[in-house]
Amino acid sequence: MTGTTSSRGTRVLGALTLAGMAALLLFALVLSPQDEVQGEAVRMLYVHVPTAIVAFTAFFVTVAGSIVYLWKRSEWWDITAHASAEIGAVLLGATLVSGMLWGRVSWGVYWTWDARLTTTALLFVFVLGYLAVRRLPMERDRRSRLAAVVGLLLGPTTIVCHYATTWWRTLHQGPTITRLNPEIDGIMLFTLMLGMVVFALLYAWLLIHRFRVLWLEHRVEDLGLDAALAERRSEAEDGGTLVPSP
Amino acid sequence: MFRDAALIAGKDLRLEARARVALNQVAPFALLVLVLFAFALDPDRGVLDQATPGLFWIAVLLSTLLAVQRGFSVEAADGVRDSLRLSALDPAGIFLGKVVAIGVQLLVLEALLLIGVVVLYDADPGGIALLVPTCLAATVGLAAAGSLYGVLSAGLRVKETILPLLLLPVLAPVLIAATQAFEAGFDDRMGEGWRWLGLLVVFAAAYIGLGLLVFDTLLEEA
Amino acid sequence: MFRDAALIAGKDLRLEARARVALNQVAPFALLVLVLFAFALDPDRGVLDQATPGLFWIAVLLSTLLAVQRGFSVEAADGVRDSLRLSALDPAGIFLGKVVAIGVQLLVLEALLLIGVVVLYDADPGGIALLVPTCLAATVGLAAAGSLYGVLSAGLRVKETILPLLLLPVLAPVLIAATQAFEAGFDDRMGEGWRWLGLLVVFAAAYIGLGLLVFDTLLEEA
Amino acid sequence: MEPAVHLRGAVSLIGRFPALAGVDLEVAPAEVVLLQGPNGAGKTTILRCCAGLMAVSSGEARVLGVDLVRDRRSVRRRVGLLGHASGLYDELTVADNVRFWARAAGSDQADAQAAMERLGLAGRLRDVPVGRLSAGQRRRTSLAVMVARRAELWLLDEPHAGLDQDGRDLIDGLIGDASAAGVTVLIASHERERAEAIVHRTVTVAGGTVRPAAPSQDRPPVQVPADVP
Amino acid sequence: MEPAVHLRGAVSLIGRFPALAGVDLEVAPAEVVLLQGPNGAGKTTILRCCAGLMAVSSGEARVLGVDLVRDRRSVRRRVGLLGHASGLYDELTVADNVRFWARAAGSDQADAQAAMERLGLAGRLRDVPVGRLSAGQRRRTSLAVMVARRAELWLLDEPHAGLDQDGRDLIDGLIGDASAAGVTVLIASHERERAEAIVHRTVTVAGGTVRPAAPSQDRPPVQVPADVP
Ligand code: HEM
Ligand SMILES: Nc1ncnc2c1ncn2[C@@H]1O[C@H](COP(=O)(O)OP(=O)(O)OP(=O)(O)O)[C@@H](O)[C@H]1O
Ligand SMILES: Nc1ncnc2c1ncn2[C@@H]1O[C@H](COP(=O)(O)OP(=O)(O)OP(=O)(O)O)[C@@H](O)[C@H]1O
Ligand SMILES: [Mg+2]
Ligand SMILES: [Mg+2]
Repeated sequence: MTGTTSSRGTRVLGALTLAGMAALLLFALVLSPQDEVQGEAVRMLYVHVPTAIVAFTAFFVTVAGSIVYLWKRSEWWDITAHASAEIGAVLLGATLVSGMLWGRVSWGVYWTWDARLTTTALLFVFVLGYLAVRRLPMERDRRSRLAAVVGLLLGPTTIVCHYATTWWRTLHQGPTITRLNPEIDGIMLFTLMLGMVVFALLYAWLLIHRFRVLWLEHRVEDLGLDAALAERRSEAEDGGTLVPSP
Repeated sequence: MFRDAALIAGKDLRLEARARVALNQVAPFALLVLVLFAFALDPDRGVLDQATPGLFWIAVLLSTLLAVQRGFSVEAADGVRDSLRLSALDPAGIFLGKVVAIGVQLLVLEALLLIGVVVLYDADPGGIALLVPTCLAATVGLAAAGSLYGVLSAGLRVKETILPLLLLPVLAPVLIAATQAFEAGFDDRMGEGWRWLGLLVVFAAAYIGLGLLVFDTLLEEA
Repeated sequence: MFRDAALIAGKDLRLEARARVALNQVAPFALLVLVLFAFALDPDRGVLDQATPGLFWIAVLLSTLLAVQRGFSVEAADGVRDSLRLSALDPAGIFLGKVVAIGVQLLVLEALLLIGVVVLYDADPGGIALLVPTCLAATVGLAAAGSLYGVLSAGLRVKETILPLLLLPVLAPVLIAATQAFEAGFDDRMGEGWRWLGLLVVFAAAYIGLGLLVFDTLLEEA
Repeated sequence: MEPAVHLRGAVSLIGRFPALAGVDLEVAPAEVVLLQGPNGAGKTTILRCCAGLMAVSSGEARVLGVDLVRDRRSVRRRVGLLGHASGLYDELTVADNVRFWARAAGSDQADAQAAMERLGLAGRLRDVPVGRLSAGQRRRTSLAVMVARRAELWLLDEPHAGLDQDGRDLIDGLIGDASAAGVTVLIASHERERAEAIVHRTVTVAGGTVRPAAPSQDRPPVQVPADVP
Repeated sequence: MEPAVHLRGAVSLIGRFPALAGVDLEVAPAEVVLLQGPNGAGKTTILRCCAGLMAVSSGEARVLGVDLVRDRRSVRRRVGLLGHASGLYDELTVADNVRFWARAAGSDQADAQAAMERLGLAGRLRDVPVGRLSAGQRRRTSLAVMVARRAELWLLDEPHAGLDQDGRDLIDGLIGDASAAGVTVLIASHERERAEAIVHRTVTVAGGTVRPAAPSQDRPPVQVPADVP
């Protein structure tokens, strides 16, 4: 073991992510124009939307991991689901914060009771609930299986959040980018796409590291097993009594 | 499966007949929530009229929480979960039985609350044709999701706190859809109401389906 | 008495440090309540602005319920009540210890919620001078009344349902007074606010006094 | 003939603690075997593994012909477990409990009635809620539930504890009858004299393993009755 | 000298059921007495009444000089009860539990430590949460709590149940030491041989009353040691 969770691949990925971040900053803050309606505030878009979409993706990875885990009992997918939900929670937190800052500028308030915002907040709390289950003090396998069932439900919650603007009449922007004929300026669109790519890279980079940390934690637990078995068996040798002989 | 469901539901309803928890405790609690929140939201500002459906469903939601806690604290006692695992009962049957038992209690409660709302808030229950199926569909959804999380948390030492945390966000769509359907019903905008009802039916079906699939795992692990 | 209170509070806070229930479960739950209720009350009608303080205190109230349930489910387990009765602990000390442990958890929670409210509801916390003592007084009242009813219900088989039923009406005055004090604080009508604060202090003192007197009986009989 | 219980190198974890650290145990059908050993040795864990309630994470484990490592559910309805916990609904009466659990196990009302009569619960206690019973009466109710199940393997965790003199004789009788009818019985107990009088063989458990030779075994092992199925 | 326990015509109700229907019992200081009798006879109820946990609704009842009919609280901190339930916090470790309850009883840390060592809980088990213990280990923890209390009257409900051979010897030793130090001990047990070997006298309880003559008392009653306070 190298003593770290990085490898050549992740170092490349990390470098790419950092370079991408720099490029994103450049495009978002300098190269892309102001918006006619929104003014400078529109620059929030380049964080807000990519983090949201990457967070949603992360939750679907968790859903997929949960399904595969329940089906095949694969530890690999269990850890993937766990790590992905953690990073998704952080990213969704970034969405919330950037959205609130943006809202403060363009709506005059940090928050309003709009369906999109509410469902986003619910989704966030739900992920916190999922992570709370992940932290319950109980046997690892049992906890994983419980968490997998809860993780399944991230799917519908995310879908509701995504379609909130379509199902309810909302103040929040409806789907603008995902439409085939985007109505936004070319360089803005490019910057947005760059943001998506950069946050996707960031997600992948963090996911791999988090995965490795969790994997190693499991291995450390398992490593202890042989020693624990030997120690347990030795209880039988010293007479099997609880009282140490004087 | 249905025989097992009947056995479980019968046992739960017998327990209720003996202990009268839903009747003597959950129902007054629901009324209490209604009154209390009406107070907190300051009646003289005319907020209440608009908020009636929301308050009704919040009261139902919190009562669901209590009904689920009660229904599964019974199954959490002193080795009962092991007994259930050792029995020949089909987990899907146990799930359906719990859903039925909780659902029946909730329906009675909703009937009481509806009377309460009409009297207390002077609400006008127009479109009965919409209200009744809304209640039915929402109840099935609540009971199904409640049973799912009920069994998940029943075996845990922190069940009092983790259940509300997990259950409420999942029930939120029901709260929203049912509230909207009720508003439509009270205002006689039936068309919109039916759309929300559709959502409730989908939700209920989804949770029943999910429950039949995963209850086994939950009973096993929790 | 104070030594006993410290012993009990220390034990409870050690339990919390180990299990992190208040932090991982009750706090997210409080946020959840905030979000859920706001939505149920239909935002676009301008209700929220008026209802912010009420919603804050409803969230605190429901979290108190959870904190009390958790705090006393620990004392309800497998003969612990008998152990407490047999101990040389002063019942008044046990009461104070529970109040302190629950109160500390609630205070942390309120700080979090206050941030939540300021951000989510765009509330403007004017008179901090009023808000902080309101929170303190209300918390003591909630924790005292909660501990009183917590021990009452802890020994009962129906504790999940009877506690909310008993506790909510008793806490209603706190809810109302704290809400009014907050409204006054937000609106900068300080004079009125101090009056409500006075009520809260009286309530807290009354429940602490009552608790010191009757906790003994409750521990005995429940 | 296949053994009723076959464990070889069985490991079972509670959290990260190896409650069983490689157990070897072989029990023939209709045999009555006593597990003895110090507190925390793993007796309860062995019984719960055999009942399919706890996972065997490595080693071989076959009970009633079912491989527990692959499938630990199908064996459950075929065993009867008398554990440390009662497994009863406190708010229901004795009769309601026994009937409910008997039906849940696929037995009928007659089995439930017979079991209650056999255990002396058909009288005044019938309609007392289980939560009100004395410790021994509660234990008898759990036993009645177990008897009403008609299991092929009995797993008895300290069966004598809490029972009065009559109850002790009763359960000894039940075990004898069950074994004669072909039921395999595994007992964990600290009441050595009482338990050794009714078993065919004693096995010592310590430190999550089974000791090769049982030290207190000063009687010749009783032969398993030849006429059982 | 005043008896440590004096019951005359004591009646105690659980709900409306007379669990004790007129009990006469006299126990001298430092005496060790066994209560035996069928399940549901009222042994646990007698012990709980003596601990001041249940009300004596009529008759005379004096324990350690306190009249229980008038005041059943002040006796509580002077007795040690080992009941059917453990009375421990499942989420705290063994050491935390023993220390907490010892301090709650007014004893100090040294008492707690000594009790844990005496009961074999000072090793690996120290830091295991009580909820994870085996049945016997849990019982030992309850015993440690009781020992750390330094009570004047021990009320032991089936003290041997669940303990292994060492534990049984240990508790017999504890009882002997306690009695020698002037502690009165009242034991309810179904393990007749084991219990009768350590008591001075056996009393039979049945149907909520104490039978005048104990039928199984075929040994001459042991004399209470004269040198105790
Ligand atoms: C706290 C406040 C906010 C939250 C929680 C929030 C949440 C979200 C979420 C979750 C998405 C992703 C939707 C999806 O892909 O399905 C999103 C997208 C978006 N948000 Fe926000 N938002 C907030 C405030 C704002 C504000 C103030 C604006 C601008 C005025 C805004 C503009 C947008 C835009 C343009 C999109 C992309 C829409 C699309 O094409 O899908 N958001 N927001
Ligand atoms: N989390 C844990 N940490 C340490 N030890 C644990 C943990 N969980 C379980 N154990 C140990 O696992 C063992 C379980 O043993 P088991 O209950 O099978 O014992 P037993 O032989 O039935 O004992 P008894 O005679 O006391 O009933 C105990 O020694 C217990 O201390
Ligand atoms: N509500 C009730 N209705 C009928 N009987 C009751 C009720 N409550 C308690 N009892 C009876 O009171 C008696 C209590 O006896 P207690 O627990 O003292 O018995 P015990 O001698 O300790 O028995 P064991 O040896 O089984 O522990 C039991 O017979 C029980 O059935
Ligand atoms: Mg055991
Ligand atoms: Mg008893």
